[in-house]
Amino acid sequence: MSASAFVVIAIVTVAGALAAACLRKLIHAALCLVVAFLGIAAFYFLLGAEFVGLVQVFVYVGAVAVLIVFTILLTRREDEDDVGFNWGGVIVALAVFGVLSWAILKTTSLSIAPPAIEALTVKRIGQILMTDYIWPLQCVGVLLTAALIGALVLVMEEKR
Amino acid sequence: MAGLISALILLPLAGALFAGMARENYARGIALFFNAITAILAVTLWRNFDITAAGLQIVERHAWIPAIGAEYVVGIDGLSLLLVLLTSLIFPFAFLAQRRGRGYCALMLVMQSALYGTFTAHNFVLWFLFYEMSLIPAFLLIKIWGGENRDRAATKFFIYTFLGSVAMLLSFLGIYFAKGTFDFAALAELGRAGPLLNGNLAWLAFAGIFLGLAVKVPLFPFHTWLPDAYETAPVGVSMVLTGVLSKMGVYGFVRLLLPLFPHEIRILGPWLLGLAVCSIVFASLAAWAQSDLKRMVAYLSINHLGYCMIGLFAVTASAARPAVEMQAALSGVFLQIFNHGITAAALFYYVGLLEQRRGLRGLGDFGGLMQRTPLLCGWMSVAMFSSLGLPALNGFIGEFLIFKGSFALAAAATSIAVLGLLFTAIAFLRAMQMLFSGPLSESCSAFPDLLRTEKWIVVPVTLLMFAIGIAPQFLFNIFNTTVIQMARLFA
Amino acid sequence: MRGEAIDQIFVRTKHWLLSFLTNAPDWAQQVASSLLNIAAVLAVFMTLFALISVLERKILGRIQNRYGPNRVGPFGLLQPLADGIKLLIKEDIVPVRADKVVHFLAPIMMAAPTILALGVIPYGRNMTAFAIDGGILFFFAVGSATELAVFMAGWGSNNKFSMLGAMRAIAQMVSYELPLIITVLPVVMIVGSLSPDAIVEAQGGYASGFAPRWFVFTPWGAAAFILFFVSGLVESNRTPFDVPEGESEIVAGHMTEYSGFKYATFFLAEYFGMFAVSGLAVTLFLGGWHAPLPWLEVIPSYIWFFLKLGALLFVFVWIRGTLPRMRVDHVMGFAWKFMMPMAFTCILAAAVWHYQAHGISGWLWSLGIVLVVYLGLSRLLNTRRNLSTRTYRFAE
Amino acid sequence: MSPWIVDHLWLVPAVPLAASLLILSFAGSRSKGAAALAIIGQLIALVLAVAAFIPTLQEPGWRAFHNFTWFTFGENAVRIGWVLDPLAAAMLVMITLVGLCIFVFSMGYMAEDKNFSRFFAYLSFFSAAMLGVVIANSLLLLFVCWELVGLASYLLIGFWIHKPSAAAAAKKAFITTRIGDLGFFFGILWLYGSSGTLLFYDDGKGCLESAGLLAVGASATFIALLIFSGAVGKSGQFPLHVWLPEAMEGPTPVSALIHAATMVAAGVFLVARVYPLFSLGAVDGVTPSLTVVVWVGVVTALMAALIAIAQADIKRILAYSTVSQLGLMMVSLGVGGVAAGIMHLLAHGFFKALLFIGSGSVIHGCHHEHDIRKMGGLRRVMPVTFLTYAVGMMTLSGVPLFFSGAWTKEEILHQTAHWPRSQAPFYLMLAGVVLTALYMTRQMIYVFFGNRRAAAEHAHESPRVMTVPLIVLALGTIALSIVVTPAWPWLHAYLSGEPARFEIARLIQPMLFVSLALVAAGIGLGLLIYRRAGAFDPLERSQPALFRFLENKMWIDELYAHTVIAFSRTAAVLSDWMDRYIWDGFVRAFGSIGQAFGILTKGVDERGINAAVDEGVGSARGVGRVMSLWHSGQIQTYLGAVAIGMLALLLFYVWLA
Amino acid sequence: MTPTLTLFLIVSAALFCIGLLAALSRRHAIFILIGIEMMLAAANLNFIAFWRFGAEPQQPTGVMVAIFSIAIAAAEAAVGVALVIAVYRHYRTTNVTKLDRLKG
Repeated sequence: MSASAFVVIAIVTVAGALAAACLRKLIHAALCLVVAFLGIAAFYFLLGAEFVGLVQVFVYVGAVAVLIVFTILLTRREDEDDVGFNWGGVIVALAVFGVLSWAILKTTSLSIAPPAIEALTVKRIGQILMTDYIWPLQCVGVLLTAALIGALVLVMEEKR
Repeated sequence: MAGLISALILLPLAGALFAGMARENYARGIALFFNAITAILAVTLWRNFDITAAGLQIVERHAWIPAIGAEYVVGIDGLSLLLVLLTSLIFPFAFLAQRRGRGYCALMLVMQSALYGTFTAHNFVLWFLFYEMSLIPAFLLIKIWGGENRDRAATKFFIYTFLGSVAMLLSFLGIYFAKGTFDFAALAELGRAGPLLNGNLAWLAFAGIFLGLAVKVPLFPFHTWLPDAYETAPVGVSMVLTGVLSKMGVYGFVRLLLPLFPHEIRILGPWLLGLAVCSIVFASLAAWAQSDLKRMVAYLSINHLGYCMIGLFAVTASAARPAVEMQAALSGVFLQIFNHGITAAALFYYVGLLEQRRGLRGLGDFGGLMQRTPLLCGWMSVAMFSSLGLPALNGFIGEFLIFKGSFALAAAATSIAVLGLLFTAIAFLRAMQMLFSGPLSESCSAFPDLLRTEKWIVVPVTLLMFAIGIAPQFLFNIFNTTVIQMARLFA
Repeated sequence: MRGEAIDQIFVRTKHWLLSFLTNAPDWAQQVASSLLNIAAVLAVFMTLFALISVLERKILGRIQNRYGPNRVGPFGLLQPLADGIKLLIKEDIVPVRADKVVHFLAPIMMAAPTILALGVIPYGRNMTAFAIDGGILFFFAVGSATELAVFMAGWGSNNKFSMLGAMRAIAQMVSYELPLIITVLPVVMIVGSLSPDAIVEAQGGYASGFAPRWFVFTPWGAAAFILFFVSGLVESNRTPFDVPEGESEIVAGHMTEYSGFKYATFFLAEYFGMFAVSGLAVTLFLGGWHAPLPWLEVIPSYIWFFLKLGALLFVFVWIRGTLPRMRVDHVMGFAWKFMMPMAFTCILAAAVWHYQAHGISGWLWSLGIVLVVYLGLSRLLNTRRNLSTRTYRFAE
Repeated sequence: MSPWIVDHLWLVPAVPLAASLLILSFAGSRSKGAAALAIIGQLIALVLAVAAFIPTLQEPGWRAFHNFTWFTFGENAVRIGWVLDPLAAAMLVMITLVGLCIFVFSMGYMAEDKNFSRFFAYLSFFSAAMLGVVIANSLLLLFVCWELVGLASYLLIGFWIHKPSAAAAAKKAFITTRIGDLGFFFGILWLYGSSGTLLFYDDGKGCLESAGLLAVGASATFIALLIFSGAVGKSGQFPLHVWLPEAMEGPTPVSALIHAATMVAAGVFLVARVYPLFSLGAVDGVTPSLTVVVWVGVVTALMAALIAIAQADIKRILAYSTVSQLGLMMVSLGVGGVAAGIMHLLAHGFFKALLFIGSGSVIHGCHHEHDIRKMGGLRRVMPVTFLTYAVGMMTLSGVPLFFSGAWTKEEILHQTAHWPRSQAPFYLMLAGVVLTALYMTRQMIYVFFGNRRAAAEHAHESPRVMTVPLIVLALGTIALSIVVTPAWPWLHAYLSGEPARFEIARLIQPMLFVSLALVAAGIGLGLLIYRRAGAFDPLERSQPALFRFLENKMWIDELYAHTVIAFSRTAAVLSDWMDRYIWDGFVRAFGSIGQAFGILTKGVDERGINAAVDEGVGSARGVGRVMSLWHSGQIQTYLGAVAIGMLALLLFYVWLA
Repeated sequence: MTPTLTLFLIVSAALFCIGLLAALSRRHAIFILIGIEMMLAAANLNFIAFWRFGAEPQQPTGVMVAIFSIAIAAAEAAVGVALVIAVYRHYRTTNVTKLDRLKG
C-alpha cells in the first residue's frame, strides 16, 4: 500500500466529488461523480478489496451513474441548471466536516498501519455470502425486486 | 424444519393483507401466488413428514397465555397432514374457479389460514380460535357475494354454527375447570384413563361438543343450514365449504369427541349410528328430489359425510373391535375425507361452469349438453361417477373400506346405509340424463365447450381422482401410522 | 514436447525480454511486464481490426453479390491503411453549441474500456494479459462504462439525432447487459470461479476420450451461448440491433457530429467491443484455447483461440449481411420478455445439470427445462401479435 | 416355472384399455384411425388370449395366478391379482374373438355415425373391463371390473344420447344392475369380514380354497346368495331382468357384444367362478343357495321365452331369448353342471353374437327398421345374412349335429334331469326348448320368408365389412360343435379338469331323441302357425288377451313402476319436504326467540350510551393545528435539521469520550 | 511509509461532507441524489477501511456490509430516480424548493 498511490487517488477522488457537488452544469457534475466513484473503487483496490472495487465500478459507474444521466436527460429544462444555492447547507457541511475530522484526529488509536493479510478471494466472499450471509442476501434480493417494481410503478404513466 | 407450520398459517394471512390492498384485477393473481407458496410449503411438510413415526411431528410449542392453559402448539400427524394437503389443493382450485375482487380473495385467504390452523393446532384454545376464525370469512363471503336468499342463508349458517361453537366452548371450559388442561394429547390420555367428568356434567359436556361438531359436519338433523348455504354461496366458496370446511367437523370428531368421551359414545352408539344412517339415506333421497343442481350436490355432500360419520361411530360405538375392521373403517374415513374434498369441490366447480354458461342451474334448464359440449360433459361425468363410488375412481376405495369396517362392527346400520349408494347413483344418473342427454335444448345451443383455461384446471384434478382410484397407496402412506395408533387408542 | 515450445513461444519470449530487467526494482519489472502485455494485445488487435474491417466489407460484398474493396493492395487488403490515412487528414469538426469537453472525451471514454476488457481474456495457455481473480467481473465492470461514453457523445454533440441515438443505445445496452451477465452466471456457477483462466481450465479434457467438455455442448450452455451471443450483438450495436445509429432515421445516432479521427475511434471501439464480446464467448462457452479434439492439441492454443474468435466474427458479419434492422420497441421487448426469462432458465438448467453429477440424466433434464421454458415462452409471447401496429408511448 | 403370460396377463385387458384411452385423447370425432386402433388393440388382446390359452392345455385343471398388494391400510394389505385357469382362458378367447368380429362389423354398421370414434373407444373400454372381470383373482378386482363393465354398458346403451329413450334405458340398466350390485357389494363385505381375504386362489389361503372356506363356514349360503344377486342383476335374471330388453336401445353391435355375448354372461361366469362358495356343504350336490339359483333360472328361462313369442322388435326377441338362455345356464350351474353351463355360455357367446349382428345386418339393410312385421322376404335380397342367420337360429333352437348350441343345451338338459331335488326344472326346461324353437321360427318366417312388406322394399345386402364377421361367427359356431359333442367332450373335460376321451357311442343317447323331437315340434308348430303370417300376428288374432299380456312383458315393468319406484320416489319427495319444513322449522322457531331478544336490547343501546362519547373527541383537534406549522415542506430544511442533529450527537459523543 | 487508518477516515469524512453539501445546498433534486450516493460511498469506504485495519481481517464483515450497502444503494438510486421522474412529470420541475405541498 503505497503512500504515493494513496495521495494521487485521494486528490482525484476528493476533487471529483467536489466538482460533482459544486459544478453548475448538472451533466458535468454527474460525470465528475463518476470520477469520484472510480476513485473510491481505486481506494478499495488499494485496501485489498478487489471484489468490492469491481462491484463499485460495476454498480456505480455502470448503473447508478447511467441512471442519473438518463434522468437528467428525461427531465431536461432550460432553466434547471441554475436554480439557486443554499449557503446554509455549506455551513452545516463544513461544520460536520470540522467536527468529524477533529474527532478522527483526536482519536490516536486510529493511526495504525495495516496488518498483513492474505488476499481476499472472490471464492471466499462467495462462500461466506452463501453461508453466513444467506439471509441478508435473500433479503437484498427481495429488496432489489421490490425496488425494481416500485420504480416501474412510479414511472408508469398514470391512467387517463 | 420448525416454523414450517407457522409459516403455513401465517402466509395466507399475509396474502390476505396484500390481496386486500391490491387492485381489483390483481387480487386473484396475488391469492394464487400465495397459494403456490403454501402449496410448496405443504409439499415440503409432506416430504419432511416421517410416515413411519407415530404421534405428532414437526411440533412447534410456544408459551402463549399460561394463565388459562393456552399454549401455541402446532404439529401434524397423518390426519392433520392429509387435511393440510387437502386445503392446499382445494383453495387454488377454488380461486381458479371464479374471478373475483380483492375483498373476496382476502377473505378466502383468511379462511385458508384459519383452516391450516384448525388442522394443525393441538391446544383447544388455539384450535378454537382458528375454528371460529374460519367461520367469519365464510359468513361474509356468503353474505356479500352469495346468490339469491343470501342474507337468510348466511345468517342461518352463522347462527347455526356459532351456536354450536358456543356450546362447544362452554363444554371445554367445563372440562378445563375439571382437569386444568387444554392440550389435546393430555386430554386424550385422561379420556383414555377414565371418565373426564362425572355424571350429568359429562353428558352436558359431551352434548355441547357433539352439537358444535355435528352442526359443522353436518350430521342429521343439524344439517338444514347446509343446502341453503351451499346453494347460495359463490362457487368458489361452495367448493371450499364442502371441500375443506366440512372436514373440520369430521376432524373435530376424530380429534376431540372420540378420544375424550369413549364411554358416552359407547352408550349412545346405536343412536349415533342411527343419525349417521339418517344422514346418508335421507340426504341421498332428498338429493334425488332436488331440481336445483347445486342443491343436489349439497345434499350429496351431506350424504358423503354421513359415510365418514358411520365409519367413525362404528369404530367407537361397537362392543367387539377387531383391529382390522377398525383400521379399515378409519382408513376409509380418512380417505373419504380427502376424496370427498376433491370430488365435491370438482362437482361444484362444474356446476359453476354450467351456471356461468346458462345463468341458471335448475336441472330442467339444460338438456342435450352432450351434443354441444362433449368435453364438459365427459369430465363432469367423471366427477359424478367418482362421487357415486365407481371403482377405479377415488370414491370407491374409501367407501369400500368404510363399509368393510362398519359392516363388521355395525352390520345392521351399514345394511341400511348401503341404500345411500343406490340413491346417490339414482340422483346422479337422473341429473346426467336431464343435463346431458336428449335433444339439445334451445337455450344451451350456444354454449362453449371447456375453454383452455378450464381444461388446465379440470385435467389435473381428474387425473388426481384417477390416481387415487387406481394407486391410492401414496395417500395411505400418509395416515397409516396414525390409523394404527388411533385404532389402538379406541380399542 | 515439441508442441509446447511453439505453444508457449510468446510466453517464453516475454520472459526472455523481462530477464534483462532482473536487477531492476520490483515495480519496474511489473510496469515492464504490463507494458509488454499491453503492447502485444494492442498490436494484435489493431491488426485484427484492420483485417476485419476490410474482410467485413468483402464478405458483405460477397453476400450481396458484388466484389467489395479490391483496388488498394492485393485483393484490396491495404484498404484499411488508405481509410486510416483518409480519416487522419480529415477536418475535425466540433459543433459550436457542443459541450466541448464532453464531446472531446466521449470517443476516448468509448475506446478505453473496450481495450481494458480485452485484457482479461486468455488468448492461449498462460497467455492472459491481466490475470485477476475476478476477471469476468472486471470485464463487465469496465464494459459498463461504455454506456456512459455513448451518453457523453450524445449529450456533448448537442444535436437531437445524437441525443435520440444515445438514448436508444443506452436503453438497449442497459437492457441487454442483464441477459449478458445472467447468461454468464451458469458458467461461473459450474466452474465456481470468476477467473477466465479457471473457466477455460474447467472446459479442458475430453469426455470418453474425444468429446470436448465445452459448455456449449450442454443444453444450458448452448442456450446460454446463444443468448450471450445475441446480447453481445446488441451490446456492440451490430445489426440487426443497430437502431441507435439507424441511418434511415437518425443519421448516425450518437456519432452524427463526429468526424475524422474521433469517428475512427468510435469505429475502433465498436470493433474492439465486438472482439471482446466474442473473445469472452469463446472463453466461456467454446472452451477458450482448447482444441476440439485430443489429437488436434498439437496445434498451438492461441491458434485455436483465434480460429474460434474468427468464426464468431464471421457470424457477426454474416448476420449483418442477412438480417434487417429490428424496430426499437421490439428490441426492448425481446430483452425483457424473452432473453431475461431464458437467461434465468439457463441458471436453473445448469443447477440441475450440476446436481445430477454432470451426467447424461442431468443433460436430459436440463434440456427438458430449457425446452419447456422456451416452448412456453414462445407460446406466451405469440410473436405474430407482437408484430401488430405500434403504440407510441412517449411521443405526444 | 410359470409361463411368461401368467405374470403378464394384465396385458390382455390393458391393451384395449390403452387403445380406448388413445382414441379418447387423440382421435377426431369421425376418424378411421380410431376403428383401426380399437381393432388392433383387440387383435393384440386376442393373440395374448390365445397365448394364455396354450399353457392351460398342458394338463387338466392347470391353474396359475399372480397376486400383489394393491394398497395397505393400517397394518393390513389389500391384495389383488389375476388367475389363469381353463375357465378364464376359454372366456378370454371367446370374448376377444367375438369382440373382434363385432368390432369389425361395427366399422360398417356405425360408418355414418358422427361419434364414430367415441363408439370405438367405449367398445374397447368395455372389452378391457370385461377381460378384467375374467382374469380377476380377487373378488374386489372382479367387482371393480364388474362395475366398469356396467359403466361401459351404460355409456353404450345411451350412446345415441340425443334419443331420450336411449338415455332412459341406459339409466335403467345402470340402476337396475346396481341394485343387484349392492347385494354383491354386501356379499363381498361379508366374505371379506369372515374369511379375511378376497383372493380366490392364494396358495391355499384364498377364499375359494379350503382354509378360506373353512373360515366362511355357515355364512356361505348368505354370502353366495348375495353374490348371486349381483349375477342376477348383470345377467338379467328374474326379477331384475327388466333392463336387458330395453338395453336394445343401444346400437346393434353393442347389443351383440355386451347384451348377448359377453357382459350378460358375466353373471353366469361369476357364479361359476365362486362356485365353491355355492357348493360349500353340499349334500348330494344340493345346497340352499344352489336351489335358489335353479329356480331363479327356471323362472327366468320360461318367462322370457314366453315373452319373446309376442315381441315384434327383432332385437327384443333376441334380447328375451338371451334372458331365457341365461336362465338356462343358471339352471345348469344350479344343478351342478358348471362345465355344461360354461360350455353353453361359450357357445351362446358365438351364436348369439351371430344372431345379433345378423339382425344388425337386417336392420341396416332395412334402413333402421326394427319391426319384424314390416320386413319379410329378405331371403333373396340378403342371402349371406339369411344363411348365417339360419345357422344361428338352428343353433339356438337346438338342431343337433353341426350346431354347438344344441350339444351344450342337451348337456344341460342331461344334468337337469339328474337333479336329485326335483324333476320339475327338467320338464320346464323341455317346455323352454319348444318355446325357443317356436319363437325363432316365427322370427325367421317374418323376416326372411313371405312377402316383402314396407320396410323390405328397398332392402339391400350389407357391405363386406359386415358380412365377413357374420361368416366367421357362423363358422365358429359350427367349429365349436366339434369339441362339445358327447362323443368327444373335449371342452367339457377341459373346463372341469378331466382328461377327454373319444367314444362315439355316447353320441346316441335317449336324451338326444327327446330333444330332437321337441325341437322338431317347436319348429313344426312355428311353421304351422306362422305359415301365413302377415302384418298381424296369428297368435294375436286367436288369443288377444294372452298376446297382450306377453307383449307387455307380463306387466312387470308397470308393477315395478307402481310399487318400488313409486315408493322410493315418494320417499325422496318426502325427505326433501321434511328437510325444508320440519327440521328447518325447528331451527327457525328457535331463531325467532333470539330475534325478539335482540330487538329489546337494541333500544337500550341506542338511547343511552352513544351521546357521551361524542363530547370528548372535539378538543383533540386544536392541538394538531398548532403542531403542523413546524412543517415547511422544504426537504432540504429537514435534511439540514437531521445533519445538525447528527452534529450534536457527534459532539456529545466526543465530549463523552 | 504507508497510509494509516486516520487518513482513510479523513478522506471518507471529506467525501461524506461533500455529499452532505450537495444534498443540502443544491436545489436540483438530482443533486440531492448525487449527494446521498456520495455519502453512502463514503460510508462504504469506512467499512472497508475498518475491515482492512481491523483486528480480525480474516472475518470480512466489513466487506460484506459494503457489498450489501452497494446493492442497497443501487436500489435506492433506482427508486430515487424514478421519484424524480415522477415528480417531474407531475409538477414539471425538479427544483426541490418548489415542492412544498406538504407544508403544514
